Amino acid sequence: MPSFDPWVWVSALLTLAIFSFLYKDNPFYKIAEHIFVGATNGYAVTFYWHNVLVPRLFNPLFQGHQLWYIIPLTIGILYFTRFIPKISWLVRIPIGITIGYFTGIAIPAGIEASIIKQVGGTLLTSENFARWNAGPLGIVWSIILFIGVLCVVSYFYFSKEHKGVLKVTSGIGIIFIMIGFGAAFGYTVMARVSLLIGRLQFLLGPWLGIIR
Amino acid sequence: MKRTLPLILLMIFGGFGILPFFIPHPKIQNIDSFLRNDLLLILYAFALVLGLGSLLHVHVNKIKHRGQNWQYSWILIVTFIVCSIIGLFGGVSGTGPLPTRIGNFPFDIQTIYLRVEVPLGSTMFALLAFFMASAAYRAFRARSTEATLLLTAAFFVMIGILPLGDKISHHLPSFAQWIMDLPLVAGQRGIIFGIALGALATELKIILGIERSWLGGVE
Amino acid sequence: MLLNFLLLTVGIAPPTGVRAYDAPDDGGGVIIMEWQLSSDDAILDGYEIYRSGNAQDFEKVGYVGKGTNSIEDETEDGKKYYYKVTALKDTLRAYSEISLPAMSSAQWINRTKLNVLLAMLILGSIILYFVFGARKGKQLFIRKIAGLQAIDDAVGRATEMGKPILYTTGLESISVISTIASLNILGEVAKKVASYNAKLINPHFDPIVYTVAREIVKEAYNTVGRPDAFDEGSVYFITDTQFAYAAAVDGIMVREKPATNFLIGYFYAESLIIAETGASTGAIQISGTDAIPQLPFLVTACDYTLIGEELYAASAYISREPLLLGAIKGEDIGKLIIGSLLIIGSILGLITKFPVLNFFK
Amino acid sequence: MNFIDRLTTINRKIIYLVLAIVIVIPLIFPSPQKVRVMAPVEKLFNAVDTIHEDKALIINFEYDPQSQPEVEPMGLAVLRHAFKRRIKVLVMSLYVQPLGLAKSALDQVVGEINAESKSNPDSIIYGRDFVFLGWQPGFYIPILGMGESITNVYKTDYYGNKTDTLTLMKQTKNYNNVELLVSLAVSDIPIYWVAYAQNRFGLQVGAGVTAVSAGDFYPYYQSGQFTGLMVGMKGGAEYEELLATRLNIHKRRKAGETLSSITFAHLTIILLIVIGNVGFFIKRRKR
Repeated sequence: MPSFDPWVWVSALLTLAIFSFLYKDNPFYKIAEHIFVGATNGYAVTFYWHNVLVPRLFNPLFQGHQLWYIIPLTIGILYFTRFIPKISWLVRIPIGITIGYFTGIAIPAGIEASIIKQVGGTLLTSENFARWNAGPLGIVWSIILFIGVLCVVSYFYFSKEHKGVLKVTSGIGIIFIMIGFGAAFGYTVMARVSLLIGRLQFLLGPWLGIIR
Repeated sequence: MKRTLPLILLMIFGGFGILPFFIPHPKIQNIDSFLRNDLLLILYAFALVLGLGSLLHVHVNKIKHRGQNWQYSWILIVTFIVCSIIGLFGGVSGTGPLPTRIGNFPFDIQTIYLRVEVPLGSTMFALLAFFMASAAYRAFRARSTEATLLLTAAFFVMIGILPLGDKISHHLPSFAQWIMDLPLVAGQRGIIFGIALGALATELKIILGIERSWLGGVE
Repeated sequence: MLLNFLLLTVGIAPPTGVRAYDAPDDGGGVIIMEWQLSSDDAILDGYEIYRSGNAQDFEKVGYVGKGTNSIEDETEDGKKYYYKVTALKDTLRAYSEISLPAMSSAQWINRTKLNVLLAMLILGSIILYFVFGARKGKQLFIRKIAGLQAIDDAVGRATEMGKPILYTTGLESISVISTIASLNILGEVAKKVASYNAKLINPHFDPIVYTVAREIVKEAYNTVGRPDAFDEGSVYFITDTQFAYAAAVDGIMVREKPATNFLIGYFYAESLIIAETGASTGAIQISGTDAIPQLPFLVTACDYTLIGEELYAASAYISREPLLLGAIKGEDIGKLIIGSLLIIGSILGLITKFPVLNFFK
Repeated sequence: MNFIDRLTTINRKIIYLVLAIVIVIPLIFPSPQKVRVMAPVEKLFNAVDTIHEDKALIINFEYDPQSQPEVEPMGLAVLRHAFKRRIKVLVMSLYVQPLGLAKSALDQVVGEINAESKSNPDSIIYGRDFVFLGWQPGFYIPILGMGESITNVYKTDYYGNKTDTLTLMKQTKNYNNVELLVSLAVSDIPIYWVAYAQNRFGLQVGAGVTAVSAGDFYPYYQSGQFTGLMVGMKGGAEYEELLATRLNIHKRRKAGETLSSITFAHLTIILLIVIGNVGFFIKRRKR
């Protein structure tokens, strides 16, 4: 029993407009795509205003009379000097502050999460053997992982020609990389297919009423 | 002055970013939370508004100069204006001054999100399943030993993670899980080390003012 | 019944070994209280924690279930606190002795993060040593990336067949590393195209990247000494929306039938659409990206793929640009350090009882 | 046009049609699939199941319309689990786009439970059992800020109420009062929770991700940085299975229903790769 809710029909028609790209790039697809960008940004503006600019800046400044909020306000306004040629260099002040702070917090965090903890997870220790909870087999898996990581790192070593030992280790390394890519490939296929199933469930279900 | 002041600010705030990781003392932590929750939060909000400005700027120019597909830019701008008005004046959950329903036909921002944005966004990516299928037939070849290894591992994972794999043999799902737990982790971890070191190099070059491309980022 | 009778007469054993100390490596305001479980722990309801400023009048500040032997108490810095713990069973209580006084305080250095500080200083100084060295003109060796040979052969093949070469720099802006690397390689390809008098097609997604690419290709024709042969139409901007760009590039592949396609830069899901059409036209395809999710598809659809860092190394090899060269050499030493840490750490971890993992927690 | 030529030049539109049919048929004639639960999902389920009643669970909704079909079943499953165990839940997003989907998932699950509940204690009350914090910009600002004070980052919640007036927020000051954070994301955002929140405040992090980024997550799961991982539709189906077997929650299994379609789609794509390669190798030997 097809639905009579106008919104369901709007959603269904927009879905079909996007699917029409499969046949060829056409005006319906272009209209739907531009509606998407417009709606996305219109939705975002709502939250910039209601969640941040009003409660975090205008209220404390104008109602709460906390005058020092003038500082973040003025630095923030400097962003817009970008459109005024004569003083457009001022935009570098807010950019410099934000890039500086976020680069600063990234350095120690990246080292700990992506180097130290990853080394810790690869070391041959009894704790890591037990992590596989496969009993004595855990030792074998840990050793294979250990060798695999070393070989993959050697593949991305650029200061020496891939000859002799380095040729062997990078040869093993590329095998691990390719098996890893294969696994990622398999999961990505599942991901793409799941998204299509989700849309067909909508068209068959809420729109046409063929399935529950 | 035009270059040194921003670079000095960058280095100072870079330091403010690194220190709280190592120094738990409240004197540093309080400065850090002030910077984050008051100064940077508002700067971020302005940057978001600026991003919006440049998007509209591009499309307005497209219309003015009759750029390619300029007619569709009108649709983008009109949709943006309508949605912003509904959102700004209708309120986050349709409780603002602007009425957001006619009879029992709601058009508050959440309904527009669920009925317009969600179908468009998810269908855009659902297309990829079709392109995946045709690429599988026309492009994915076992053209080299690496590609053959890749497709074989993909085959075992694609079957292993499904209930079908479990039916074929109980070892298949655990073999697929083993591929994820071991060779994938070894391959990815090696790549992660490279990316982490590369990121560290880039971040150090930025913070110490060696890499200055962001300064030139002004049209 | 018998159990309760016994309890009433004999009573329950109190917790022992009460110890209170300032929580380490924190911003202050926390005292940690520890004790040995009462020997009757199994039948207890739990433990009550009492605190006092002068070891006389105590007030209850906490309660934990049985089997727990520590608690974190929020306190004022600089004030002395005495603690005691009681084992609790219905109305029966057994008090422990009073702990020595403790005072919470803030620390200026978090010792659990010293390993991160050490790593940051070592890796940082190595990378900077090579970057500054490279800027002072120090000769740094990088091996020729196998992919570069594949690029030369592919350009040669296209010129033999008199067919055009398609080059796309991906979907990211000028500030992204892989876009800059792609532009470096574009310069190299453009030099070969200019010298062999082949035809280059270079469609763009980002207007700023387009302007930079046009200068690079024009410059390539100058360096080869044929400034007049530069064709304005070979480098152009198409669109800045993802799928429209993919559809447009597919159209060029089918119409112009390029013999070689270069897909080098940062890509998203549309790389699949472009690589598929390229493969179906029978062109030789060379890709290079650090967009990990796209690599599996590009490896199977293209004849050669530069994987992640190989792209950075190829662009450094070509451009000899000090900042790039110095960074890659510094990162190589970083990889040596990580490799040796893994080997030495594992040996220590296996042979001795040295708690190696604590350094990597 | 002998068989080989026809084999190697199937029109693209036909392939699209075949894929669509292969997916639609199992949707119209569903056949329930037995789901085998693997370790990463079970670990996440146990982590959520063992949350003490004085601690809260933060669910970070970070999937957007593009990945809604794949990750939403996980969100619904974790919400049903938490509310069934009376675990206190805080919901937030680091970007604006996921907010609408977080709200619709919350409305659905809370509506389901309150429709069946008779008395006040066993229904889900806003402000007591869960709070929808909404969104604040700056990405790292909420991730780090919630380590010191959640109400300082989210001064107002999604609906505009002042957060420090809500009872649940009075007892949930920062990560010390949070036992687990589950990040349901489309990209590698959960890794930022590990790199910034876990490293600095010791927060326990679990993740539910699209299958596209599965490769990025297993190294962080294997090293113990993630206490559990759901990947793609299969991960959602496994969690739904645990909800049914462990807590006999029998709601519509959105993820489980798609498994037979996914199976046929995978078989089709494998077949297409095989056919493509057979044609490719025969042609190459001829040349």
